[in-house]
Amino acid sequence: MPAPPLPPLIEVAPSPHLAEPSSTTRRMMIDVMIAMLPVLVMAVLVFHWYAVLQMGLCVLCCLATEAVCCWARGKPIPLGDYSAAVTGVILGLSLPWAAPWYIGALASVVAIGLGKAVFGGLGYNIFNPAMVGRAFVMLSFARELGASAYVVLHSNLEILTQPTPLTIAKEATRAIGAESFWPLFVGQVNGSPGETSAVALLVGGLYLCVRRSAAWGIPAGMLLSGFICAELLYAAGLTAFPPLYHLVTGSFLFGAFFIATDPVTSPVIHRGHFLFGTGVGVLSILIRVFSGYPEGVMFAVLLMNAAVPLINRWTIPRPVGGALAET
Amino acid sequence: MSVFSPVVHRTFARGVHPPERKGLAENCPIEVLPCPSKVVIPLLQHLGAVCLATVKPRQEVEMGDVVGEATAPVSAPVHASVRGKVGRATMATLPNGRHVPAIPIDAAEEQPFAGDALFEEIYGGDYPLDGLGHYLPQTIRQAAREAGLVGLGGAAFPTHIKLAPREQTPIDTLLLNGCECEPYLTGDDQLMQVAPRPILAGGLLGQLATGAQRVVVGIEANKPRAIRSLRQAAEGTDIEICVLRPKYPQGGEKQLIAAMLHREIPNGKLPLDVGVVVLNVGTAAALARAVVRGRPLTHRVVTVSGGGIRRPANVLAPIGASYRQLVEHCGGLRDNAVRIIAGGPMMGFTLGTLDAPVTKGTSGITILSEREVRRAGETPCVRCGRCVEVCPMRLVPTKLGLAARAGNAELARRHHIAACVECGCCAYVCPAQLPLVQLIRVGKVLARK
Amino acid sequence: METKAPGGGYLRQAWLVIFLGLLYGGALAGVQTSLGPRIEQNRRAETYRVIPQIVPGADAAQTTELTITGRDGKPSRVYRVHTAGGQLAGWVLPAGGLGFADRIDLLVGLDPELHAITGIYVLDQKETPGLGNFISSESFRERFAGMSAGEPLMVVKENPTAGRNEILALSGATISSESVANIVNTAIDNLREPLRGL
Amino acid sequence: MSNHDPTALERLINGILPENPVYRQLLGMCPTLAVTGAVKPAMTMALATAFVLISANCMVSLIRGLLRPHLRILVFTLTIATFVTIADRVLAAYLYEMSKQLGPYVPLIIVNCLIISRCEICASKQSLPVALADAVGVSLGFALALGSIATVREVLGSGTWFGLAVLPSNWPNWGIMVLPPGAFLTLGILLGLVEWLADRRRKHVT
Amino acid sequence: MDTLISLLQIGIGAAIINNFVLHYFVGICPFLGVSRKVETAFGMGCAVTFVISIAALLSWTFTYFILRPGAPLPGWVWRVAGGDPATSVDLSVLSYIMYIFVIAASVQFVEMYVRKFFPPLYKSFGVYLPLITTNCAILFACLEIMKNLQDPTRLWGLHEALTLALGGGVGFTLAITLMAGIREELDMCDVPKPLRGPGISLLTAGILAMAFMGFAGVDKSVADALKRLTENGTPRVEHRTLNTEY
Ligand SMILES: Cc1cc2nc3c(=O)[nH]c(=O)nc-3n(C[C@H](O)[C@H](O)[C@H](O)COP(=O)(O)O)c2cc1C
Ligand SMILES: Cc1cc2nc3c(=O)[nH]c(=O)nc-3n(C[C@H](O)[C@H](O)[C@H](O)COP(=O)(O)O)c2cc1C
Ligand SMILES: Cc1cc2nc3c(=O)[nH]c(=O)nc-3n(C[C@H](O)[C@H](O)[C@H](O)COP(=O)(O)O)c2cc1C
Ligand SMILES: Cc1cc2nc3c(=O)[nH]c(=O)nc-3n(C[C@H](O)[C@H](O)[C@H](O)CO)c2cc1C
Ligand code: SF4
Ligand code: SF4
Ligand code: SF4
Ligand code: SF4
Ligand code: FES
Repeated sequence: MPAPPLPPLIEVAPSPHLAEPSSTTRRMMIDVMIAMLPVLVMAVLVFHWYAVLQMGLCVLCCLATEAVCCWARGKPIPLGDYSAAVTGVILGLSLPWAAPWYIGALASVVAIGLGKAVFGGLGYNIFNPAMVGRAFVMLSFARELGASAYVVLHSNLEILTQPTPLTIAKEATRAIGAESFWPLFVGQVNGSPGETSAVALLVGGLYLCVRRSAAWGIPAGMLLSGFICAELLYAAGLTAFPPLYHLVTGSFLFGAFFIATDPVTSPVIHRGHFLFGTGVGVLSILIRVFSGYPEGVMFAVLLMNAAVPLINRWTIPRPVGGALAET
Repeated sequence: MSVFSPVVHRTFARGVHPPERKGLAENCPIEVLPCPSKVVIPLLQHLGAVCLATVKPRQEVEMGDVVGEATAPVSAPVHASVRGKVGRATMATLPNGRHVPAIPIDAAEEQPFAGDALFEEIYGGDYPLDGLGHYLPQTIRQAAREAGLVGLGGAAFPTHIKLAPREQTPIDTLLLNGCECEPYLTGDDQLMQVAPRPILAGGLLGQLATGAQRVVVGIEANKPRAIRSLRQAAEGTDIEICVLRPKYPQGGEKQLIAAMLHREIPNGKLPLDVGVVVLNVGTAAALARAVVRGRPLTHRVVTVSGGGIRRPANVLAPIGASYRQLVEHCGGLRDNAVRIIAGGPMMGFTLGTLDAPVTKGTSGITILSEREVRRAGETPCVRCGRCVEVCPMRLVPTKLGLAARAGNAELARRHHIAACVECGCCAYVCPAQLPLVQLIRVGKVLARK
Repeated sequence: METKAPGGGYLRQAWLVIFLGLLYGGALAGVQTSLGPRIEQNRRAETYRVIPQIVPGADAAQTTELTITGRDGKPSRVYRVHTAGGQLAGWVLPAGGLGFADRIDLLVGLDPELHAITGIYVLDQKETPGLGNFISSESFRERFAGMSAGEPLMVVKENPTAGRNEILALSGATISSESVANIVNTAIDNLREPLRGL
Repeated sequence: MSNHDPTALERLINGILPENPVYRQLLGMCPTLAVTGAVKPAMTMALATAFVLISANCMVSLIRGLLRPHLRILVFTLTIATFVTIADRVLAAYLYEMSKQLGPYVPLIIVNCLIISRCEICASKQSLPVALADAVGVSLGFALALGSIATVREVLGSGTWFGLAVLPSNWPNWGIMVLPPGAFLTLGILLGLVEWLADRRRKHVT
Repeated sequence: MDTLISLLQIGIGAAIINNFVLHYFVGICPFLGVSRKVETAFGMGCAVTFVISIAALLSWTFTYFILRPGAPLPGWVWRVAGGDPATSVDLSVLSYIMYIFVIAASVQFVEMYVRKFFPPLYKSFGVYLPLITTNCAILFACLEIMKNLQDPTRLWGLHEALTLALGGGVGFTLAITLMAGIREELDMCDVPKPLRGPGISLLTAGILAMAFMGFAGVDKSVADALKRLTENGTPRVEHRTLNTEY
């Protein structure tokens, strides 16, 4: 009796045979873009079309670089996972809108090329690609990206004629009063387009955490440690900004929710998330207050990225039932 | 659902909630497979040593006759599951890919039991829950051993070894595992509904054999009928019924013990070492049958379910019946069937054929259709940590996978690869679709060197 | 390969080392005696060459080097410079301190009465190219000439007020600018009293 | 590979490309990174290193018959340190600006593993002409490496080459290239490039 | 107090801002060669820190008393030998040779001492000691100390020399340990073939160097801040005006 043939599609595969349908890399990236929407809306409200221009350029350049790098290595071109697009968005929103075009373009090429492709592409990079790109141009074109780059004296957009809050903090001779908190919170100040509106960042960031596309331990650790650190420095009279101001100015919130949370370049274990966030928070504030640069988030993220392998090592959890005794 | 229910049931930490899809076979009462014309009885159906064949070709055997005897302490005899004539010894391929010697038996026309009578023979009979006290521990173990009893929950570990007393660590609790947390599988659920008394009797006998003070049945809240039936049957006995919040892999003994007793089994140790013995409910029923009625393990309930089968069902099948017979009994495969799985979809092995025999450890056959499996291509790990969040053993699966890929045994050991129970939670949630369990299996071999 | 008895080998080695030591020692002594003065002169010329630029009317040849002890208790080198005619033209103070990136070394020129700064010169700096490194530029150095040496310099970002000792910062390099001003302030502060005494 | 001792010509040629000290052997990385912000200091450094390497190689080759293992390294070090001091003084006397700019990196030639490795591998075993050829070859290779890295860094970072403007004046200088990270990045990328070319040639041959 | 602050400034500067590896490019060989595993890298870092401190102690002593222009010892010998007291004796031409021997001797000494008195310590990093003899980070520390002794306006004391050495060693350990952590990870990355090994390590070091540049100026402002706090307790007294009010 010959056995009837099996249906043609029968396949052999390792268990498990089910997978959580909503859990894909691409979905995580789309979540970031969704979370970015309020930020983008505020950016457009504050900076008008300037906000979008820089970002669009960065996204295009990032996608192009990603395609070229993958093509050169003979890999499939993975633009569909949107990770390069996310890098472009974050990079574009963290550069001053007025930076010349070649800065955005170079930053994008460096971000994807040096920040990502040389390590093997998506998932392998050690450092946050967008921050690698940003640091590269920041150190290259200090003049075009320094404090003065944000100020356009004769702009018809009034906000652009003012110095950024961080410049003011750095140079203030007296503590800054409470009356100016509201514009900082809403975002009616000068700065990089992505970072000005604390409220939009909070909304987007919470969405990311709730969706579990970002590990909540990172922003939690960062906000907590940043607050404590800023409080100590404020109490010692070393900074003009009260702690809460530090948290809502500059790229602190942007960093806490969108940059430090890049899963690839942050630890994998919850305790590690918290440690990592704490490190970024403390370093950001220290660099902000003590170094020659007005903002420290970018450097802090890169520094802590370098420490991630060590953090992952130190935070290996004790398995249920304890470690297997060496035999 | 449990969020709104008034009682917050116990459960273990982490784990996942895969779609249960139990509805397919949940309401199908156990049906009896018509006696197949031929069964192939593997001589190794358990964890341990291969049995030695005790029958010769052309020999006539009765249902229940020994066809292979245990030659080592950790082993269990196998019995003929039908009446018939022994054929020439062959090799059978078990679902896990192992080739083992097997005894084929051509079933006789006339079988001693068929249909309801067979069901009655296997799960019927009277089990006086208050009249078991006279069985001696040795008697119980001896009966379990002779009946070829092994765990029916999947691991197929010889039961008499589990019931052996231990001097250093006295057993205080006997757990009956009625979780059946794997999606699709409903065999234990049905069994608890229709045969609560053998199950409870098995529990009491296990208690006698191990000297445990308590017998507790662990059962997930998504099986209300089974809970009701067990509660009723347990009235008047000391057996406790503990309802658990459904979550995968609750049925894993480490998780079950954590959920019910808040005890952690040290890695590399057994439940015995924390004073617990865990028996699957089916095993308990078979134990009662072996002790009280002296019958060997010849049949078991197999769930045949999934979107790729025409008529999902819970089938009482003789050991050695081929998958093909069960599938055909259930209407055959649908055209969109893509995976034939021995066991449930989370831990089961896929088969490339239907010519495998049902063994003592076969809890189900899951046939998945195109729609049910997601076969998105694998992408690189994005270190999102989701696998870490769900691992019930609190491991770091992504590192285990990486270590295996890179052949880095030291890294694998540093991350306690040996503690992995291969439950598949990590791979289930992984957005990159990494075959983590497969990698971990490779890594375990690597790390042992 | 050598097949000598070990004892002889060691002896020969010892002689070899001693011989080489003498040879190299001699070579170094020769190099030092022949080049030493020239190096010293280079070192001096580095300062002297720029003296006319920062003290108007000075003649580098008419310079004397003094070592005095400043308020910080450490010895400091200063230069007394004269015109070609031999009149006191002013003072030059070497000064140094941290800038944005690394050490900045300067020369500060003062008028004979120590009332005004006559000019500064940046000997060494590693500030960011394109930003901080403009502290070496003529246009930045000019901002110091004529400032009062009696009170500290201030750095402002725009519209320096004449007569208030304010230096206009380099745009985008406020920190480097401030560092230079601070170094100048500290050096003058450190040496004003001892110089008065000379 | 043949197992005879390499001849003078082979040593000379090998040192330049096939066994380039920087790109192929990763020796002398510190000066390679530190002084390549511009071509001028890089070439000065290459010259100083060449002087030390040639002198030391010759010296060691001359006395090679007298050397015993346990004193060998001592003698090498003594020799190298002496020639480095001479080079340092000569630079300070005749190229004072450059000497200041190179700072500690001239004395650091003493511990440059490139030199001691040549003394060890070649000069202590082979005759004077071979040792000389080897030193010249390796020096050329080193100069080539320093020159190439410095060229990339100076052109991108300052828009000049050897101090001469080579890029249009509106070229935005990449400041980072003359800063420390630029050194690591340039060398990393050039190393990759050289490796890639070598790989392609290897494939081509087979 | 001022001394402590200036020591802090030197220490911070040497450890993170002018990091030996990432800023001055010394000790690149061990940085690339001994950074495969975190444990070994950390051991190497400790060994270097140890040796660098001993070498700094010795070379400061030699330089201060013998090798710097105007050093007391040769001057005394010169006068005793009847030389003209007006001509100063400058032995600095011998510095480099001296340092090299000082380093070789320190390594030998440290090795012997540690082996004898701290066997567990020896077990954990003794193997790295011989590797260090030719490490330029140590010579570099000696040269820095020399530079600051030759300039009479700086004339470092022993405490300053030791702080530099310790700071440099700690910075080296930090850099090499971070690098080792990253390289363990890189072994599992899909790095393009030509870049595997030294290429990707250098690129990583480049990014690390970019990150460390964020600390530029921290030593100065921390020292300034501490000075302000300790001097008059009135924070944020600055001699600058701001025309923009917020
Ligand atoms: C992610 C991110 C990182 C940043 N890092 C820096 C930085 O390192 N240095 C800096 O000056 N500005 C940085 N900025 C921009 C600052 O947040 C701020 O907009 C800018 O410093 C304006 O302040 P300023 O005028 O004082 O320079 C960053 C912005 C973003 C979004
Ligand atoms: C991840 C995992 C899931 C399991 N799920 C079940 C289950 O749902 N039901 C069950 O009876 N046994 C399950 N088992 C097997 C149990 O761990 C245990 O072996 C069994 O309950 C012991 O009883 P037995 O010897 O009678 O089979 C599972 C094992 C693992 C590792
Ligand atoms: C890469 C980079 C290098 C810098 N280098 C210097 C520098 O050398 N000197 C300096 O004063 N400021 C430098 N800055 C700018 C400072 O961070 C700070 O923004 C500036 O001093 C503020 O001065 P401003 O208000 O005049 O713009 C640099 C900034 C960047 C991003
Ligand atoms: C929550 C989240 C945050 C991310 N943040 C960044 C980021 O800051 N910079 C970036 O280049 N990519 C970011 N990505 C995209 C992606 O993870 C990143 O490009 C990888 O590092 C590429 O391997 C983010 C992705 C997610 C899900
Ligand atoms: S869930 Fe998958 S992608 Fe995420 S960390 Fe684990 S293995 Fe990597
Ligand atoms: S690592 Fe092992 S125990 Fe943990 S979730 Fe994965 S398969 Fe389960
Ligand atoms: S010996 Fe020193 S200078 Fe030479 S490459 Fe190695 S670490 Fe750098
Ligand atoms: S100097 Fe030392 S550490 Fe550097 S390459 Fe040579 S032997 Fe290795
Ligand atoms: S079916 Fe639930 S654990 Fe096995």
